[in-house]
Amino acid sequence: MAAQYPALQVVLALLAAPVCLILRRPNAAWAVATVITWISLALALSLLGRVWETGVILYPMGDWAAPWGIEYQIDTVNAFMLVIVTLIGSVVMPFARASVEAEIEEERIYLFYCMYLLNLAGLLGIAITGDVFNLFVFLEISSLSSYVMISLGRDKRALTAAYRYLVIGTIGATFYIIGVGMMYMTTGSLNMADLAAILPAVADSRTVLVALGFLTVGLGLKLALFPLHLWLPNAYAYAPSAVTVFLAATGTKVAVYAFIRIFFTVFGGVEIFTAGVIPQILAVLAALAMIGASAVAIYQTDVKRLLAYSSIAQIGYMVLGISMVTVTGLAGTIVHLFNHAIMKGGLFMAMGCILFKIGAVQLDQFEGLGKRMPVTMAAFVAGGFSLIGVPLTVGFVSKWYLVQAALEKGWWLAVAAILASSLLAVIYIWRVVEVAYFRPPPKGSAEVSEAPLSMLVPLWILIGASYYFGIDATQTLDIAFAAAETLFAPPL
Amino acid sequence: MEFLGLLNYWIVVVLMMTGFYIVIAHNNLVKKIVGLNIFQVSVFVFYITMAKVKGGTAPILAEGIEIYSNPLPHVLILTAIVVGVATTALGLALVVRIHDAYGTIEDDEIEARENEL
Amino acid sequence: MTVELAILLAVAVPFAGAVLIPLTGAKPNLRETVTLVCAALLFYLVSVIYPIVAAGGVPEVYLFEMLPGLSVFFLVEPLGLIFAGIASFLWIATSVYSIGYMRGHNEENQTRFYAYFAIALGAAMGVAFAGNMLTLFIFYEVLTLSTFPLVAHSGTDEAKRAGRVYLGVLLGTSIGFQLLAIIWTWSLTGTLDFTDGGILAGKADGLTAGILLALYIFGIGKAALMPFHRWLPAAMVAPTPVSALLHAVAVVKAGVFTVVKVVVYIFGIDFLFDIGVSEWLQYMAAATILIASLVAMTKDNLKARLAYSTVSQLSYVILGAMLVTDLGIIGSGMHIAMHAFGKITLFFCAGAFMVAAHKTEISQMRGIGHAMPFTTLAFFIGSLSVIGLPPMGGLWSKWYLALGTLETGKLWLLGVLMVSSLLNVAYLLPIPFRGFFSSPEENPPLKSSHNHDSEHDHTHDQDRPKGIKEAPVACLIAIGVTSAGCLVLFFYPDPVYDLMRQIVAP
Amino acid sequence: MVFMAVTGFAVARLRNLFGVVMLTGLFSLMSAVLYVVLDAVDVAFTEAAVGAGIATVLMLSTLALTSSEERVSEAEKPMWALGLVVVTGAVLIYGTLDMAPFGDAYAPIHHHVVPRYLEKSGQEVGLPNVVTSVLASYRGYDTLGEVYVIFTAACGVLLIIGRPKRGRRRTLRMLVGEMRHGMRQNVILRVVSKLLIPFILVFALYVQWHGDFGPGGGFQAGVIFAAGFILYALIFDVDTSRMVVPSEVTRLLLALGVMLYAGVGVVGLLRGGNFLNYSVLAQEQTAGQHLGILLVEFGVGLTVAAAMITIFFTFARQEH
Repeated sequence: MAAQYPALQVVLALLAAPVCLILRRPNAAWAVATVITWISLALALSLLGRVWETGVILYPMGDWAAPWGIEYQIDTVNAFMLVIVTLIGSVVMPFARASVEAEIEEERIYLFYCMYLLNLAGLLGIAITGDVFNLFVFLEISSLSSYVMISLGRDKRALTAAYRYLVIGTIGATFYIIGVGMMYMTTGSLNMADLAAILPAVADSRTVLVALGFLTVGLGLKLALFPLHLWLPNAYAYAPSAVTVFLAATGTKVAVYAFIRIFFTVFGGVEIFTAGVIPQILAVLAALAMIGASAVAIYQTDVKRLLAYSSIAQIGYMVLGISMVTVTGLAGTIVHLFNHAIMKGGLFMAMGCILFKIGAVQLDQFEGLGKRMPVTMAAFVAGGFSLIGVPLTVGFVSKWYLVQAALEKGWWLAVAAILASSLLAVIYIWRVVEVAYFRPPPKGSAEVSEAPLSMLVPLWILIGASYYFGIDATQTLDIAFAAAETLFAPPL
Repeated sequence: MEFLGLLNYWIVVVLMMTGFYIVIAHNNLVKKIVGLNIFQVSVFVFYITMAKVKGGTAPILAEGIEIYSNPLPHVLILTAIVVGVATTALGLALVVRIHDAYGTIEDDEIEARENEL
Repeated sequence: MTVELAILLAVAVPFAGAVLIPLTGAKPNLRETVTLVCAALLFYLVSVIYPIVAAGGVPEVYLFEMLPGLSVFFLVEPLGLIFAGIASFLWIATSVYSIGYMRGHNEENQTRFYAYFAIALGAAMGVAFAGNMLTLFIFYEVLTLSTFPLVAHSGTDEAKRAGRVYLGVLLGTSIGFQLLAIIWTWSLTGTLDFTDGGILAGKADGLTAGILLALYIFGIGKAALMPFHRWLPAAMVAPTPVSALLHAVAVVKAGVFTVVKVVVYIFGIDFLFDIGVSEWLQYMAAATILIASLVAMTKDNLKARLAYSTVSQLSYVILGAMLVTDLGIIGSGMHIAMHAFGKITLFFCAGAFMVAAHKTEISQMRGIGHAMPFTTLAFFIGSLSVIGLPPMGGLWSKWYLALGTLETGKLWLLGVLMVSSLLNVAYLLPIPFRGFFSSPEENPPLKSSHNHDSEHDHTHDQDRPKGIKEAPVACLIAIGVTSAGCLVLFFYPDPVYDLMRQIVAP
Repeated sequence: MVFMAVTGFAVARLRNLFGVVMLTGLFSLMSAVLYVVLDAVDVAFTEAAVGAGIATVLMLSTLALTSSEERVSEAEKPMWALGLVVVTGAVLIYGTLDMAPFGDAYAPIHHHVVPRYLEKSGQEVGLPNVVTSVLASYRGYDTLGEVYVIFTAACGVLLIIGRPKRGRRRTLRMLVGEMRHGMRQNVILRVVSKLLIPFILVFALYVQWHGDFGPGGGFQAGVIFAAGFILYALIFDVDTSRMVVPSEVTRLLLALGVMLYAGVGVVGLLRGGNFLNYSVLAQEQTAGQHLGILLVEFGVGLTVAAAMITIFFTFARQEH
């Protein structure tokens, strides 16, 4: 049965989605979604363990060997991604129950969980597949369900945010498809490993170059690479809390993964990526994202939006690591995928708790929150430290390796950008801290108590994890370095 | 001669860009969706065009026929068409809700109203 | 008790205290007992470690591996022990003082104050015992963050602004420069362990080492080398025990301690001397010494004057370290200790003036010696020690620093030390002199003061001109202990000297 | 193709959204014709039904619910957009320069993977229609994903506009409504369509089962089936047609369809093959493949039909 885990990883969530549709009961749907997510986490962990011991797992769908059929190719990189996605999902689900009940009408909740399961399956499908077109199909499943989930926010701006995301996301997907078409045209294949083997022979083709460009822009739109990030702030700010937590922690991460996969596995043997101008462009955009988005974050009055801009900056870190094209840089990116997922997940969960109790996350509503919701605000401050990159947090670990990678390359401006962005993070986190702790609660405000335990416990699990993996980062870093080395290894 | 061989692709590119232009330049939300549609259909045409083999027939196996056109892009595009209509349906559903909430489907008017919030 | 356990407990006890204090927050007496017990216990633990290190031992405690190949561990060497000894001893004094001050001043949020104070002490212990640069950096940042709530304690706009400057400068320098220097060192050498003779020798060329040194020295914002000194004067809005913590017990001491540590164990004295990149930093330190002294003279607010005095004194330590000679290093290490006792006495006195007489401006303190003779005398003793006059401990550190400058043959640096000492005399001694030898009636009418407290109590003064009494007993005990410390260190500086001797001549 | 370009430009210029939608339908239809010319009969079939049919109807319903005229904005012509489009186009043209000429049988695209499909699928899968073989078997997993995409869309539409707000009064500028009104009056139309609809449904079933041999399959069938219902609803009445297929039933079918597809995959898995391996479903490989494809295609048809009907009725119900 263990041999079938790769298939079950995605199919369980796929099968559970229609079950939710049939059940039509909010609690039952929630239970199904939760159990499936937990099983998926177990599967992902066991896959990671197997990959760690025995190397790449190949799983041809329908027993049609690649490149004729669609094949899963699971190495350390995607096994780690699967763990990240399912882990976040597993923590979000208990949190979601109360939060979703508060924010979405009861008769729509079962459909919401159906959407969540589809989204989960889509993200897992992207992470696990070894076929560029199959990646597109699952990208669409996850994207469509994201649009829907975002549009469910209580604020009416959620609707326009979802619409804009839909338009931009579809443009991105279409660009991606154009790129895939051109690659297929010149190679006759859609399988990643197969493409990697054939592409060097046709590398001087202008078609391949343009294909790479379109893939870059297409995925860049999905992962909100500056300046293609315009959809993200509103989408994160106005989506329901649980959705923001899940998407912020996993959605863009999986897009970053796809980016890495295309560049390093598919185009790994081709000089046009490693020697071309694309890394430099990416590095500049990443640096702009880190500085620009952090600076914009400082001026936000909506704290969820503030965190959304911070996400754009953090994506800058990841792209910076990619653009270095070194093992250390890539390891920094991969470990930051994980680290940022847990810390940003935690921070958005804190927002969810505050929304649950206060009903808004405008900065002036934070007055006196340090006293009124001490547990939640303490979590926010602890997560904020991680965002700044204070030692003993995961943020510190990521930054350490990214700076080290930049030093190895001699990229002084990149070093400066990383450090400057951390300092900007101090400012935007501290604005919130000051309001919450050093201003008295507004007069006449109702006594506010803490959020329910079902929300606080997941919140603290993520915050705790962001310290646990910051204090002992050896496990995550071992995996990240192994993954980075896999990506630089010659294709199978 | 070679350029003639590429002419088909060039027309496809013009089609794609027409759709792309409609998406990004127009204010009307429905028209943006229309633009997306045209953009996507053009990409489909691009795929089908590359699948064609001169002198070939539709890829349905039959006695006596040697040359078939490439079936794989056809399969991919069947998938993509469905993805396209799914996106359209969702986009339009959102437009309906946006109209309810804002009373308009012109992007700049919506933006003006959002800024008032 | 094994020495390893003592080291671990020394770091753990203050943190445990920080947990217990909020739990006992409802009962102030119990809460303060917890603080005092922790402080005493901590000092006892350090005294357990002392004989082993004094005998040449270098006990190590391994904690955990944080990044692959990079662990967090403790290692107690003589310099760290000096720092730990000072900090733990002065915690006792400060705790006693705080009880009198915080109650006398009716401060709010006292539980928070004691809790974060304890965390800061734990962090200071971590800095003192850090076995490598990573461990040191971790506790350095914990120290920064845990002292922020103390600096911004009162929550007024001014306190918040001070807190922002404090955090901005300290985090800015440590993240912007120090962290970069650490990661750079790591990628050059593959280790961050504090090693005799340094780790950079042979791994970095002169230019790289020069840039690295600058990144370290300016990155250690707690050492307050100009132009990154602004946080220290800004932070004087905090309650006086916090000032004591900042200026004497932990914070700035952690800064200059780190500087010496980096010079000795990361660069290595010989290596740094050979490449000669520290010279321009001598100029920077000298400039800071003089400029800060001059600024101090212009300040009428007593705490502000003391703050600039600290900025100046810290650069003595930096100067000593930048001389990279044996005697310079010894002078630096001793100055950390001597200045701590002198400056804490001065701040305690300043706080006592404020609590008892509600006076913050120097111009208001004529004749204060009549009402508060004990405090004013202590202030005099502290001043002598900071200036470096016998019979106070401050003499010795200045003595070795001066010898250090002679060792390098730079007579003009000796001149700087001399001029600075004269400036010290000029800005410190008039305060106790006027306190004793002028009469209160000579005080000019209060106009420059914007301090609400002093305004209020000025009218008070006129009702009852002789109504000023000495500060609360707890304050006086603390003042007595620290000023006695200044004296004792003059007659008995050997423990500090011997430990420093071990560092330069192992 | 040139006609298509002209249509495209017309869409860009035209302000009346009703006309725009009609032209888009036309555009799809023309592309379908083009597909036939280019030997892609299956794709043509689908594009005609989906692009020209369903998508157009959905757009018209949206227009009925919102507004049918694009406001002429006084704002300056977005030059940046034009610039961006020109640059993107130029890059694409640059990319085409190294492409194999149109129809070149020696192009790499026709030589790496595809020959096996053409040469061996006869023995391996046993169906004449290679498109169906690739779709349902070789790349069956993509198709599963695609069914899930449409499933997602249907659920999404239900979530977004599935629950019309009560007590809402609005002026009905109902294009579709008027059209329907006109058609309802037209006896001939009613009679003809009443006769026609059964045939459409039967034709859909034919397309469903015939997909293995000629053009057709689950998608096309599902769409045509749905189109039959939608036609019925347009000509008669949404509520009556809703009674014929209640929402609970479509919802159930929607779920059952995808579960059937995924379930077949799981059965393959349980019988010792990998997921979606149909060969293990029966003693003989081709028989197994045949059975698997039949079931899977049925799942596709079920889901697509149910999804289309769900989406349409959700839109249609908005008017009330």
